Amino acid sequence: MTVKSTIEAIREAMREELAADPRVMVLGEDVGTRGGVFLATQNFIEEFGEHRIIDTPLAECSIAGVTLGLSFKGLRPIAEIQFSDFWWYAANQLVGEASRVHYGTNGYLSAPFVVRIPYGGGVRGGLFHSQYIESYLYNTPGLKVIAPSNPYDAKGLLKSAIRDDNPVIFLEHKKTYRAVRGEVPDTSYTIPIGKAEVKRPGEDITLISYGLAIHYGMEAAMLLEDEDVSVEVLDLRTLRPLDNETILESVKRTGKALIVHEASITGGVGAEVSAIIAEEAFEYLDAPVSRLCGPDLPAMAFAPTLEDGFMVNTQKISDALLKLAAY
Amino acid sequence: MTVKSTIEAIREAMREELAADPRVMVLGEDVGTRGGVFLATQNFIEEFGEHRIIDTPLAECSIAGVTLGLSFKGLRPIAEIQFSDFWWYAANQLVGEASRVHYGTNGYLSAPFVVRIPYGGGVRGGLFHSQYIESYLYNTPGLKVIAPSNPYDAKGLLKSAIRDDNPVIFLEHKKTYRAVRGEVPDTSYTIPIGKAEVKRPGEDITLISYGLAIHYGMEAAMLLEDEDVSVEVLDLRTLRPLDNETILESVKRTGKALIVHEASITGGVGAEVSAIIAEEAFEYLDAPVSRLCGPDLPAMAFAPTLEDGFMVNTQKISDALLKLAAY
Amino acid sequence: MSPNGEKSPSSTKAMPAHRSLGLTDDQLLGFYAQMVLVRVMDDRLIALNRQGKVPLVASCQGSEAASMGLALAAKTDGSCFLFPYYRDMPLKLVMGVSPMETMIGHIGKDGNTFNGGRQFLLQGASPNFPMIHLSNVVGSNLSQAVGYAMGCKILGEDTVVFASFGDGGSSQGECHEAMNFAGIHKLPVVFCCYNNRLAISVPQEKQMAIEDLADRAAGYGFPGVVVDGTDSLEVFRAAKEAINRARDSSGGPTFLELKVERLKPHTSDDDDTRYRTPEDMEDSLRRDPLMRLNVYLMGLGILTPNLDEQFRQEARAEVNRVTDAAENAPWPDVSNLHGRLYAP
Amino acid sequence: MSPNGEKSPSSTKAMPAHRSLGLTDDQLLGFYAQMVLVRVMDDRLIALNRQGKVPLVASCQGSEAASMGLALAAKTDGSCFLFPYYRDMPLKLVMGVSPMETMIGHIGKDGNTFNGGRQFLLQGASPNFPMIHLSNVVGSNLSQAVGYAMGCKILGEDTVVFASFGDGGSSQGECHEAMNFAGIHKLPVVFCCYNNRLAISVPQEKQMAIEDLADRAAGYGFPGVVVDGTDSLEVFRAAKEAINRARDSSGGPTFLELKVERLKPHTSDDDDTRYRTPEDMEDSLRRDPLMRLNVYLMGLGILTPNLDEQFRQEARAEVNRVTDAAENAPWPDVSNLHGRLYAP
Ligand SMILES: Cc1ncc(C[n+]2csc(CCOP(=O)(O)OP(=O)(O)O)c2C)c(N)n1
Ligand SMILES: Cc1ncc(C[n+]2csc(CCOP(=O)(O)OP(=O)(O)O)c2C)c(N)n1
Ligand SMILES: [Mg+2]
Ligand SMILES: [Mg+2]
Repeated sequence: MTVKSTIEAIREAMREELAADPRVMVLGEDVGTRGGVFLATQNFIEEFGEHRIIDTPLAECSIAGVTLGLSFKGLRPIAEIQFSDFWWYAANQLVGEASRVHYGTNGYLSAPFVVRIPYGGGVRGGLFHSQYIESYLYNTPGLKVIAPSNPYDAKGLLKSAIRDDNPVIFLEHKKTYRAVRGEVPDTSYTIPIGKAEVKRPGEDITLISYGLAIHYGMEAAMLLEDEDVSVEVLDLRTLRPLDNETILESVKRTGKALIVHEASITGGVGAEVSAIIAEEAFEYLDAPVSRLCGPDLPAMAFAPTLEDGFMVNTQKISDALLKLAAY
Repeated sequence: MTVKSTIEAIREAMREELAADPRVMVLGEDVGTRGGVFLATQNFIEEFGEHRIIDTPLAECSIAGVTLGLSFKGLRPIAEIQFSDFWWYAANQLVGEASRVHYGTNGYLSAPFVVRIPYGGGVRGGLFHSQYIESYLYNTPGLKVIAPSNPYDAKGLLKSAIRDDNPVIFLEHKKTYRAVRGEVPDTSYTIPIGKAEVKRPGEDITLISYGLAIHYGMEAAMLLEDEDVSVEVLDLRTLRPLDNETILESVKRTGKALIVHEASITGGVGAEVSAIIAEEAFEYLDAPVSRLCGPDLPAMAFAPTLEDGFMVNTQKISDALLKLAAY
Repeated sequence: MSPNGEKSPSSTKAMPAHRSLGLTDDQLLGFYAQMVLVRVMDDRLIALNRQGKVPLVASCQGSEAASMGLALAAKTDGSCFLFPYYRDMPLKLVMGVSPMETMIGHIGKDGNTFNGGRQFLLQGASPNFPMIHLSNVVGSNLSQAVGYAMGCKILGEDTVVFASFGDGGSSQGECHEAMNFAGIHKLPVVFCCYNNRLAISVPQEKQMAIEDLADRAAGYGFPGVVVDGTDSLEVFRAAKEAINRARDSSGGPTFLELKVERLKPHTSDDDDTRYRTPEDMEDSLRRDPLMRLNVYLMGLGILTPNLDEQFRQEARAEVNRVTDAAENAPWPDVSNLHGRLYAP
Repeated sequence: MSPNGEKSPSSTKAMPAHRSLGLTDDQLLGFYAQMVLVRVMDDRLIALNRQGKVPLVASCQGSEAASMGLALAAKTDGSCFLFPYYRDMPLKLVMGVSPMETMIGHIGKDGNTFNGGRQFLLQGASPNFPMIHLSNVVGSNLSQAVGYAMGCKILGEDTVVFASFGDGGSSQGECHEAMNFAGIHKLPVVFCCYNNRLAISVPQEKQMAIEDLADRAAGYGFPGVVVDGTDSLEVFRAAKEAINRARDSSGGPTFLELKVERLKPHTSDDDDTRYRTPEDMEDSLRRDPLMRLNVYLMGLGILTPNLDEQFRQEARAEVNRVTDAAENAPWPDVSNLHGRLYAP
């Protein structure tokens, strides 16, 4: 075990898989000599060669389409979309085409690839370098969508994603890259896709979140201890398929749920989680299922005052928890 | 008043606006001499000329981008994406760019355009001519999204959309084009964007839906009369912004809600409606907020047996209503 | 950079064109018989559509020589992989898809190996054929084909990949990106553009400001060739050359612009009288690929009126047979709606 | 079709290049002074970034002549509209955006008219300037510019629209679609491609299999011109010609490939030593546009060392002034996060 940053864990996951499986390869803008703009693929081209680490032209639609074509041929490409803000050009190949490969060929063909997408704000990126895009992906049958919150999960889940025979969208919160560090085994391990994790057991309220916001959620849960409110914190980790079982088990026990995410509230993951709880745990609820999410704005604004205003933080979460506790 | 089909009402709305406002124009694939593949723009090119009715190359990304550029110049373009299944190529310009025009220029610039998109199944179109795409649009701050269920609403709402100073996505259910007919005034009128309609008052359950499914919902509500269950039917009509007020007023009164749509259940409009009800009407609920939606499959399959299996219908709805009534 | 092939209609010379291309008389006759079958099948599908039995037909009439000529080159080569488009029913038949599978696929009956009734027009992919035709979203097969070709190259295989699309498809941004990517990596891919001068109703001059799409290839660093796409042998020749170039050490992609005709409305949902003049239609009909091959073979005495009639009767019998069989085949069970969404 | 302009470096002849282009000595001196200001501003922004005060800088060093030459042509013309990209700070200054607005825009302070602090790099649109720079999503300004040009044409205005982008941007499908659309309708638009042979770290040969992007214009039916983009006067000349062509009855779009250099890392977030050799950097520095214009003006005796020093001092004073003022300016009120999402 060594303490690593999230970006180091991600790099390690890819490196191990590249070394273990000759079908694994990497492509994207600047992933070669530059090692990726976030250095996720640092030194890969030296270690694995130009044929497996491919610098692409600036063209997201074909990055996704070529990735899909490679996967048809039995390779296991890992594509990088440089920032989530640019994924829209790839939407046709990812949502329109890749998600339908297995279904549309009656199970004959599959598309074993991963698209890694750095997303999220708090990095002074403004409207076009901070986007949350999970609301456009977790609703897509045929895709798997992962959004880890920490280095340990990032490594284990990315390795599972690379080995998975389906198209997997791997969302990496940019602010966690260096800011979130933790113990990560130096050896190989995987974490199953589709399993949420109870980060902290509790009895009074279930806090459901993912990505960067988990860390604020954990802090808020600690603060609530002083108020004698026991908060259970669930890290979804996988956004599609959602781990309904773990969600429902927890909420049925606590009777109260707060869903937290930074993405805009309307139609976000929180909407679906709330609807599932409403459908399946109605009789256990002691309070309205609540959401604390990003505002309904197109993306994070640039100026620090505005950015701070947009972001979820510990204070906002503990206020919401207190309100729910008092219900 | 004349009885018209939905496609006639849509054509009439555009024709009136083209005649009334020289800034209004139409562009898209085959919208010219062909009059559109669904004949929505039949004879427009003869009446309004090649400079206002523009046949574009087969290139959805630029159809959207050119539309946006035209709107910057003060024109009021109406673009047609031939089938919803092809909108993905336009995602960057619509979701990525257009939705952020007003916000990203601090209110200086706006993007007054409409994109009409035929969507939905039941027409033997298979995976790539039947898609429901509203889950990828109603969650987008900065866009307005409309999905009418009948000719009267289609005409009035499309005219409002054309006059609106924001980017509006106008979703037209293909199966309603000819199958749904109704009285439509021959003169000009508008219907406000963002207002749901109570299609049928009731006391026991609120059925919330939109588009084609409304008609099945109305039939199911009639069937339920025999069982002495009084169903209120709400047609959302606008999917963004949602008319929370009307939804909540109704559900607070009936205490039970069934949301019906053909789009896949996960992350659909129903998820948000359910979450809003959970948050705002918790104490009024007598039963779990329920959803009857399309299955979590990529799109409508082709063979009639499979297509029938996918689609929402009167029987499925009345079963769900009965179950809710008995709760 | 853009060696636009001259129109050299394959006419009777000392050595007939097909023989100099390595095709025997019998091979070409067999090819002709298959083209007759394709025509009878296409007409039948249109008739079944009118009867409400086939929801959609994208008639191939006018592009058979292009579609089949490419397939013949691919098939005789033996190591080609294809990414066809919706007008490629003939290509599929040449590659070995049976008339029965074609028919049940169009009706939506149970049992086709491409999609099990989930898609129309035999879209999908089959364990039995070297081709993937995932969707009818125009343009999206192109970067997939390029990725596939790159995969073949990485794995050291000598596969050559064909991707078909129309003049309409050339306008997609995807087409540009795919060609650019293929050019950079000198990938073994043949871009086969069926230019019938129409994207549904939109005429070429509203789609582009140029005459020959092949000219664009220069902008990607590989050759673009204009081919008379109604001449089966010219298509075959150009496809063979492209295959060779793809395998060349200095080689890479080729752009083939196949000048074809559209003899029917865009699809069975279309009404082309709204936008085509009778004269325009007549001009197209004069370039009917089936007629051209017929004239060529008759001219050489390889085909006789009797033999021709025999082919037509055999084709009709076969199409009758599969129509009956398909109509009697079961529908997919509704349970087939679910499952096989995620690979296990 | 592709009249690739020869490199004719604007050198001292009988009639100095700028005068034959209709620019007076004073005009060109003013332009030079502005280029000095741009350099000082750019260096300052980089310094402020290092101090953590400016989150992101996309240095314009190496493309000033391109960016400013286009702007000078647009500005002197009087009826041009621009869709710039992130490296176009110099273009904005020439069009009249003040150093103060530039500085507060980069820091994120309150009061810029483009976006009110919602975006960086002065992205947005301002009531005061004929330009829209909505986003930094590479490629997306191109079809918007084409639509805008079409709007101008429909409304009978004689506006000419400029859209800037890099060699990287040329790979986007959007670029193809926009050029194709503009060609079909012969729209008054100038595609200004700053080719610095790098998309962040990806060198030209991994972006395309060709030498000159201008060659692609032939595929869209309009001229493509290669211009030495480090020579302000050559850029000005080519831009004027493109404006004239756009207004020509038989005219339409022009593709200008401006061969420029990148003298700094891609942005302040980049470390170019990871992928550039010192020799490569030195080659680039030899083509510094500021130095080139300096040599030209000195050669003609229009600029003297003293005058040059004066310009530099004035520029430093101005940049000092706006740095101080901007640092003291207020932040946008958090309430500005909300509102102005939908037009009323
Ligand atoms: C992305 C996309 N946009 C629109 C369509 C609708 N559509 C189907 S075929 C077609 C015209 C295609 O023309 P072309 O590429 O020339 O092929 P052809 O039909 O003439 O063989 C259109 C617009 C589509 N299938 N996909
Ligand atoms: C669609 C999109 N993809 C990726 C990026 C990230 N990115 C920003 S600039 C850039 C390189 C652009 O290179 P080029 O177009 O040549 O312009 P230059 O920076 O060299 O002036 C990249 C990859 C982006 N902004 N937009
Ligand atoms: Mg065509
Ligand atoms: Mg560049």
